[in-house]
Amino acid sequence: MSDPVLSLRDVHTDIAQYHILQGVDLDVPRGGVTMLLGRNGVGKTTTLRTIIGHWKAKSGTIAYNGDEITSLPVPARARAGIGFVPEDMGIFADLTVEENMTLAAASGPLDPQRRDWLFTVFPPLRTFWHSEAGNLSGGQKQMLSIARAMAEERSLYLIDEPTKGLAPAIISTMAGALRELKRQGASILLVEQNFAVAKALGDTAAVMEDGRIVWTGAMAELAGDAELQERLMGLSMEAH
Amino acid sequence: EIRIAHVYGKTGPFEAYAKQSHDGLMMGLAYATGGTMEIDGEPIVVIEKDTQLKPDLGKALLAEAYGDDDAHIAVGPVSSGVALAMLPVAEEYERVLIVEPAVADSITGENWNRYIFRTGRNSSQDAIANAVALGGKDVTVATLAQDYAFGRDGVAAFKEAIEKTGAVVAYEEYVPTDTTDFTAAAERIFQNMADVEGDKKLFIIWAGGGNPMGKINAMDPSRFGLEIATGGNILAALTAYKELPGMEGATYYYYEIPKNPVNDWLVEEHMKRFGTPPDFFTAGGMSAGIAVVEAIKAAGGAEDTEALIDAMEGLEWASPKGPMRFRAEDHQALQVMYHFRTEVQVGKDYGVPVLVREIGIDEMDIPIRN
Amino acid sequence: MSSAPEHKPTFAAVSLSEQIGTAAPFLLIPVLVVLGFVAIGAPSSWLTLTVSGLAMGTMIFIMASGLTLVFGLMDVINFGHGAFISVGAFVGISVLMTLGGWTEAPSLALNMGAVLLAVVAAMAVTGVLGWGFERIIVRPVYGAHLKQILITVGGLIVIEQLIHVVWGPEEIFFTRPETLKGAVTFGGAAVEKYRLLAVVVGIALFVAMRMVLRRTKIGLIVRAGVENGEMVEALGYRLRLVFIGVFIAGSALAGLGGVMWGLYQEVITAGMGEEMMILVFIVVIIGGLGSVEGAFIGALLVGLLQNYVAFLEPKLALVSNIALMTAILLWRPQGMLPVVKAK
Amino acid sequence: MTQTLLETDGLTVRFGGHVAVDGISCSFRAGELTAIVGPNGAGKTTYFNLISGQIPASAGRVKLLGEDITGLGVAQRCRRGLGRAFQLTNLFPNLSVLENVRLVIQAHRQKGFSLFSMADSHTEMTTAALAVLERVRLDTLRHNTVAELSHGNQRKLEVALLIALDPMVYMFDEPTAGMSVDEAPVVLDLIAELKADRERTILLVEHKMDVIRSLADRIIVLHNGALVADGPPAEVMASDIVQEAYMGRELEDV
Amino acid sequence: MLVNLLSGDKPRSALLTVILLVILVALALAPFLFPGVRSLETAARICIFIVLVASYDLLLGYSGIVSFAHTMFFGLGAYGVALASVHMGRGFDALVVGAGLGAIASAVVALLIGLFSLRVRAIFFAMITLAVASAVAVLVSQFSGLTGGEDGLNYKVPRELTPAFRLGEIFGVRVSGKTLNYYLVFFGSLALFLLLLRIVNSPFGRVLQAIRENDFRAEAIGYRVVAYRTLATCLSAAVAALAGSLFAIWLRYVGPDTTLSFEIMLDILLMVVIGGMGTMYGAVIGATIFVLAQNYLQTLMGSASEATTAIPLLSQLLDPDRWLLWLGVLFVLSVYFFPTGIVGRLRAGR
Ligand SMILES: Nc1ncnc2c1ncn2[C@@H]1O[C@H](COP(=O)(O)OP(=O)(O)OP(=O)(O)O)[C@@H](O)[C@H]1O
Ligand SMILES: Nc1ncnc2c1ncn2[C@@H]1O[C@H](COP(=O)(O)OP(=O)(O)OP(=O)(O)O)[C@@H](O)[C@H]1O
Ligand SMILES: CC(C)C[C@H](N)C(=O)O
Ligand SMILES: [Mg+2]
Ligand SMILES: [Mg+2]
Repeated sequence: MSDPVLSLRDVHTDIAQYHILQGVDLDVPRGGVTMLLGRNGVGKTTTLRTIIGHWKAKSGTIAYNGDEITSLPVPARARAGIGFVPEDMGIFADLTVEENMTLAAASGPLDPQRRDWLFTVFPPLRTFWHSEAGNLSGGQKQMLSIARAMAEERSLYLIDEPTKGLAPAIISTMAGALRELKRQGASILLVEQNFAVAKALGDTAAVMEDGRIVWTGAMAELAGDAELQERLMGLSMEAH
Repeated sequence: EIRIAHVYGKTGPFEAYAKQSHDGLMMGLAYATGGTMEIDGEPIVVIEKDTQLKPDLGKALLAEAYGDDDAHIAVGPVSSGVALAMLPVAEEYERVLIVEPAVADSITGENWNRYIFRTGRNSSQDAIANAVALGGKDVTVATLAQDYAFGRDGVAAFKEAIEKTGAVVAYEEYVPTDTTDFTAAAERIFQNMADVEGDKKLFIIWAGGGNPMGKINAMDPSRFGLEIATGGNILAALTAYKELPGMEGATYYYYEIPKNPVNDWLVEEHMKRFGTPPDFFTAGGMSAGIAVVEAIKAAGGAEDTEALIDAMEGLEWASPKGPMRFRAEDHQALQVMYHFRTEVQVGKDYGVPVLVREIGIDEMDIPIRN
Repeated sequence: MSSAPEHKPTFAAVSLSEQIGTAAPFLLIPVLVVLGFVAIGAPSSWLTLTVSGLAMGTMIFIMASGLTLVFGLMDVINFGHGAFISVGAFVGISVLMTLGGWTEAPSLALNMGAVLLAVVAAMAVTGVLGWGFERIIVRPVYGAHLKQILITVGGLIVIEQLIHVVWGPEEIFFTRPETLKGAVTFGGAAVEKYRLLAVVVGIALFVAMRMVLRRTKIGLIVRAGVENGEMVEALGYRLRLVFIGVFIAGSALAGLGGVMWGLYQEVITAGMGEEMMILVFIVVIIGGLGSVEGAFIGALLVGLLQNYVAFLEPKLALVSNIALMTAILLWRPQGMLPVVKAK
Repeated sequence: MTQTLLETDGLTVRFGGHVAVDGISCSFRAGELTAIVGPNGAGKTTYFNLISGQIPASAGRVKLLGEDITGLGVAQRCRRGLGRAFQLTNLFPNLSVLENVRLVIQAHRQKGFSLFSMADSHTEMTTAALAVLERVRLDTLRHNTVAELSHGNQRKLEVALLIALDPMVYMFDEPTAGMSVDEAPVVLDLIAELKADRERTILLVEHKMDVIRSLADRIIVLHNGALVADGPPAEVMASDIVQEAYMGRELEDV
Repeated sequence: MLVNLLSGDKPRSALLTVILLVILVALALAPFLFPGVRSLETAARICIFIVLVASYDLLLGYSGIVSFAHTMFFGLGAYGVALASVHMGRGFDALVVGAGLGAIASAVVALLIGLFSLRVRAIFFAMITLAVASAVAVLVSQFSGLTGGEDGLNYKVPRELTPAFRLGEIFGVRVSGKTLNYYLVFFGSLALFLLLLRIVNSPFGRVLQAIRENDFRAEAIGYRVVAYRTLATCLSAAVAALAGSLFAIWLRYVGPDTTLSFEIMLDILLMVVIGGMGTMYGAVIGATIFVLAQNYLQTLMGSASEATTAIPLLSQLLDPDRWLLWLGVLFVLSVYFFPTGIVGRLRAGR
């Protein structure tokens, strides 16, 4: 595979007085799905927020398509082609679904074809196109948040726990959508707790522990090695 | 030394008036002491205090002036509300307070105490003077005033006085103090005055911001043969009078009207010091200044308050408005007022109040209300 | 590529009352006008009161328009708006006074030219002032209403005092340009000429603002930004620029309002804007935050009601606006046509 | 036949024209854990909202211990024994983890209106709160403010508050969403313990099939606001409606 | 014991403790430390405003309710005493009755307003309180027969509380009724303050904080939010009224500008923020600093502009008549440098 689309080198991030990221090294290969895994509170979300720029990295470098973006303002990173699905979904509750999507298409009007494609992936968006996003169900909000990131062609997607609160049927269609993006050449960095999804989607995986990446490799390798999972994530396939 | 405290609202909405009043006071002291600022060798010290137009602060400051600074006489303030709060302090400290230019009747009325004197005119003097100026047989008047105590008292006094002249007050309109749109008021007045016969006037009593004259005039009251009338005001405000040439009323002071040495000196000196003619409240300040000096001279010193009071009751002195007299009953200074008509004059960007006639002290019987 | 299973939530018909409810605010004005006619009787008086009431309404709208952006959309409780109104008036009137030749000439063209120059100057100055205000005063307090109130009141006081320093403490009296003096009389009604100018300006402004907010994403960006700025930036928008821009626009509009109001009053004081603030807030609130239409209707309501009430029962004029606000908030706790939800 | 604790009868709500919950009649018995499943937007959370009173019903009734509580407000219902944990975490962000739980205990013991005693002098409440935190393994974080917690830990606190409330009817809305696979069991074991107490009844909204299999005595299925299936897990899981509308295809064969 | 008096709410900062002690001692011995008329006025004012501000903080800082009607309650208390003294005649009974009725009236009005918070959002609630307050101001000026209108009311308090009542000397300071009056104010304020301190640290106080944080969830765990909010509003209104009564007893004058004006409302707001929202001690510090500034800023500036007469514009800006300018600057700076208030600063900087 060619050079990574995104690479973090020894990234440290503080939140308030806490030292959260303690030297993260991470490569996201171009055109692949990279799973970012780990227990609760190890720093996955913080990593994503540092990449998009919501937290500023205290030290270390973040390179995107070979250019350093460590000190770019957030909008600049977004316009460089990074799409972001935050953990809390970050939907605009007071705006309608339509308005949320209109905003999501930052570089012009929303392309009708793309919109219809998103409708087939997340049907409720069509049904509730004109209703207030704040009134959507938990899962529907999650869908909107993902759809928003997909509203325009992006070359890198940062997605934080997209499947939480989604019904199995939607999960599988969403998985399909992500594969579709990948097919179009996009790269994806995906935080996921649902191991089945991770296994089905991930090409490569990185596992975090206490603000560091403690293991990287092929997803298949991790999926195949129960004892490794046990050690890294206190998880054994048997239980699930 | 003789300590005079000037306790007045230097800052706040009345800042402009306050400045005039203070300049006047200083010039009055200067004039009455022949520029020496000394009375029988005793130097005069003027202590300034800013009430910020807050009654509680005024109270504290006057107490401070009498108590801490040991002032013999205090002068001020600008606002009636502050003045009323201050009155009891004078009584407590048994020192004289000369009220200038606060106008509320109750200062020399129910809230008065024997330590209170007032050189400024009170509202009834204003109202009555206007009544005398406007009144007469088969004159019908409508009034417009702000809907609070000050406005209503003014109209009451005006009505009482003008009815003595044979005129009738056919209609009274009161509007909220902060009114900016006078359409409704005008309409009501027009409706009520439209089919009145004879000589019709609309008398306006207005304090503070807003400018009812201009707005009502713009609605062309002449359609109903209605003439606008009102009292005098500071020079700046006379700009609005320019639109109403020929308007009549009674004013307290306009620098070109009084003809006497004191006023001549005031105008000349003011021009010299500030390059502008003296204004409405400058004259008042000066009257107070002169009164202070005359009183102290007459009492032979400022130490003994009782002596001061005796000397001041009935004291008569020469002010920019000619002779003034503290009447013994309520310590209100009686003074002439001026019946004027506005004229547009070249080189003046305001409507000039030109003297029609001087209204003598005994033409106005100002009720004693204490 | 798969698609999700069927999803058809059940929909019942929306009741008629709900449909009427949405239209109600737009009906208020005509209803009020008719009620006015019934209550007042005398047609000429009714005409005078109605026309000048609506005119007063548009003047209030001009002053409120800026606040619908800053308070309505950006959710900033900006008492500085009052100061901008005053500054606008002082700058504008000063310009007019230096153009004495133009204003005293009985030529509509010259007079309008002078007024136009005054407006431009005022909006320029207040716009710049707004820019500085946003940087220094408002930026640290986005989202914190209380601090907004305090810090902007601080700014208000400072600016007012600076007006004192520059223009002196006296109120400045002046007279309108020649052709704007006096009234036009028709059918026994007399309406100040100047009010007609105000109507024209107000309506033009209303249409322009509506266009901008409809045709661009600015409104959306601001609303979304207030709710979740991080996310708006993550979508690629330079939120700061948008906020600054909108704030400047709001301030400039305050300047415009100041000139118009000053010309109406024919006397200006440093406190004139502050005195209007409560009224202006009321207008924005009853209109519904962020809604230009709402603010416009609200302003007209205030103007009309003031005149009618003052004519019918002056005592009540003391509280008519307060009553109006309370009534409307009891009827619609979010205001008539809310665009933004109140916090 | 154990006693019925909670009962809904033709419970319905409309938003504008949209019927989000469509005449659901259902009763829940003590000692029973009922899983509520259904596609996103089926009306599960809204059904909870109607039961706990967050949203007023357009039609239908809610009965607790046979008593009609439809007219009561949220707080009153809560005091009568309806406990609710939220799908989207909903806590007191700037208070400490301990204070969050302590407040619930204080509410449960109705101490809210004591004006002149010192809160800290009520040590018994603090100890009770600590006990609850230990059960969800958050005692180590008790002095952190909630805003400082990671998402997963906030989910655990959400559960802790419900347990501290000690209600008759527990309503869990996707308690393990976003919880890591080693943390989830902690919560699930807790729920199992609660179940052991035969006095209570538990309503559980969950999308994770394995969780449902391991805990549920009964499953009800909502679809487009209506109750479309009700019965023992195996049976319901097998039904077409669930396979079609809910499960969709299994991930692997996408 | 002491801890109990403070309801276990310790200053939690050495420096803060020292400052508070200094203020306490200074106020307790004011008549003897600063015998001047003016300084005693200032001291009394500080005492009263500490209570007023603290009562407002109960609403704002602890309950997150923003009301602009607080001066109205302050006024109700003041007018209560004034009217009682006018109509019942000079006497302690008048003071007690006036204060009592004032407090009750305030609580009732607060109850009515409180019910609004049911319907409208916080920010509109603030605007409605603003409207109600201004309506009351209008009424006061309308019923001038009763209230004295703009001019306000002068009245007499018992002779024992006036300077005329002489009691000889202590440490060379003349002790008079005024001194007694001051101590009435001082101890009255102290008691009210400690009461508030207790309330905010009671279980009730904790609930208020919970509601401020997340009223939706507070309701969901069984607290009837409206009931708590309303009670908080009533309590704070009643205390504000009592502060007003003390003020009236001290001033022997009430008028709209002294008790009802929006200016004072803003001053209160600023004092809360300077001191630090949601901490009663903030009220103490905020009120002290602000009242001192208000009373001595002008004097200070006077000398400052003397010193700078050379520099034209600056001396113009420092002219005592421009004191408001600097007050405005104070507003701005206090928000800048004390985002969490002085108390917040001190506690953080431990
Ligand atoms: N705003 C904050 N202030 C202080 N600490 C924080 C804040 N946000 C997160 N943290 C801490 O940073 C660490 C990492 O948090 P993060 O949200 O990145 O974890 P995570 O891996 O996303 O966990 P989860 O799987 O639960 O989402 C956690 O220990 C958390 O307590
Ligand atoms: N306050 C509201 N106003 C309008 N529509 C609403 C409101 N609340 C919920 N809805 C609609 O009702 C439907 C049911 O929502 P609900 O949250 O109950 O779904 P759910 O079953 O919990 O879904 P999920 O599994 O995604 O949480 C959704 O389509 C939602 O859009
Ligand atoms: C009136 C506003 C200050 C209230 C606002 N919602 C706040 O809580 O800050
Ligand atoms: Mg996370
Ligand atoms: Mg749900």
